[in-house]
Amino acid sequence: MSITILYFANLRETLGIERETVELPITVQTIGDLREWLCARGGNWNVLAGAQVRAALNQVLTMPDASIGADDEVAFFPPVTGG
Amino acid sequence: MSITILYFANLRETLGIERETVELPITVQTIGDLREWLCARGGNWNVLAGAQVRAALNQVLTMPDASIGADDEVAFFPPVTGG
Amino acid sequence: MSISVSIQTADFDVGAETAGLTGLDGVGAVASFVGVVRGTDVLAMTLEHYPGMTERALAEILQQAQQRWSLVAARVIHRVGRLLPGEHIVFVGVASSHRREAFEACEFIMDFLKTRAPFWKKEETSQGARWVEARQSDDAAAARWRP
Amino acid sequence: MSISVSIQTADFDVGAETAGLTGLDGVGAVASFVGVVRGTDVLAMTLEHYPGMTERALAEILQQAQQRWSLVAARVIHRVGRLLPGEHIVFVGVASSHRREAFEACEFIMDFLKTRAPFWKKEETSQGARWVEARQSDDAAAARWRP
Repeated sequence: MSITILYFANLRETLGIERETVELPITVQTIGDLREWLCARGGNWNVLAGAQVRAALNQVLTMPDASIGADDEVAFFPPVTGG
Repeated sequence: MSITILYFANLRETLGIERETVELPITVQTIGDLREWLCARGGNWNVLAGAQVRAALNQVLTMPDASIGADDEVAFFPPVTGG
Repeated sequence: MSISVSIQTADFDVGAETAGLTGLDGVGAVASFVGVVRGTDVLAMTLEHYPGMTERALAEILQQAQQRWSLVAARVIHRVGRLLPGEHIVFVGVASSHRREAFEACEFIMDFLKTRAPFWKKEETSQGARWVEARQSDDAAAARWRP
Repeated sequence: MSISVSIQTADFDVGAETAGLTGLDGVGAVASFVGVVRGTDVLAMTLEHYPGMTERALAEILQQAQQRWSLVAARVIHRVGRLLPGEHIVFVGVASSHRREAFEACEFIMDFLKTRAPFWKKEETSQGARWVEARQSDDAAAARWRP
């Protein structure tokens, strides 16, 4: 299935990408799986393994065990610092 | 000695006076004495005996045992309701 | 730390007052409060005060806030005279580096203004005029700040 | 209860925003907060956000405030893009009948905005640019509101 992934702030800068649409292998079922799969790209991608990295699923903060569905929007970002 | 007395809000309305300068008898030494002395005028003046009545001495909230001096400014008023 | 108190019949300009606080050096946070005449059953309200004592009491409240929190500036404006529903009564604005101090000091100032500053409200209603009674909840609010 | 959220690059008018709250029926109290770029060592600040999620997160925070307190209206404006020292970052305004609800809800909204709304700040300093780190004190502030 295909999903959209967004990257914000220092993650966006480190990875040099702000948005991509990817076709997931069948083994990637959860946010945690997705993170591991992206880290396996090597190079800077292990920045996503950081303990501080947050994830949102369809624009709501989510946890590693959340299941991903077709056409979902997933985002990775550091702790927020607005206000 | 001579002092100035001010009355505010419902006390001013009930007494029909907002300010007076009075010559105190020697027996009136404290705020409590003054209150009793004014109540003794009779008529509406016993409004000053109310438990809710507050007093200020020289523009600072005060207590019945505070001593009054020459040319002091004393005020009587109900609990405040600003803001 | 700059503190400022105004007692006036004229209205105040919330935008200009806030800009006077946000524009100061070192300010990251401005908390403010505006009190308004509520229209429910009230046709108008007249505010009386004790000139001299009012300014003194408010300055003392601001000085206490300044001792208790790290503030850049604090400003109080209180109107007196006859006010209609929807009109401004009071403005309290507090500027500081961080939001927590600004919020706490602003609420502290309002709680003490309500219980210590010599203002009295008389309401005009369809049943006639009446002096507003002090509320016990205001005394309780001020008592929360005891060290 | 009316709630309203704006994310914008343009500045906001504190006077007009406050007037939009004080003018509503039944309002006796408006508490508001303005956050400002502090100049200490910072030459400029760029705010990035997650369009879509930001509005959703802020609306949810306002709805939680509405469930917790009796409010007439609440408004949040957050700027994004590049801002200079002294410029406004955020406005939070809360209107209610009485001051306590307005103060508490305004501080609650700021505490959750700081820890839940997807904004990120990058500061430009004389030593170069750096992403601002989240502060533990903000997490602690939000945790105070647990029922």
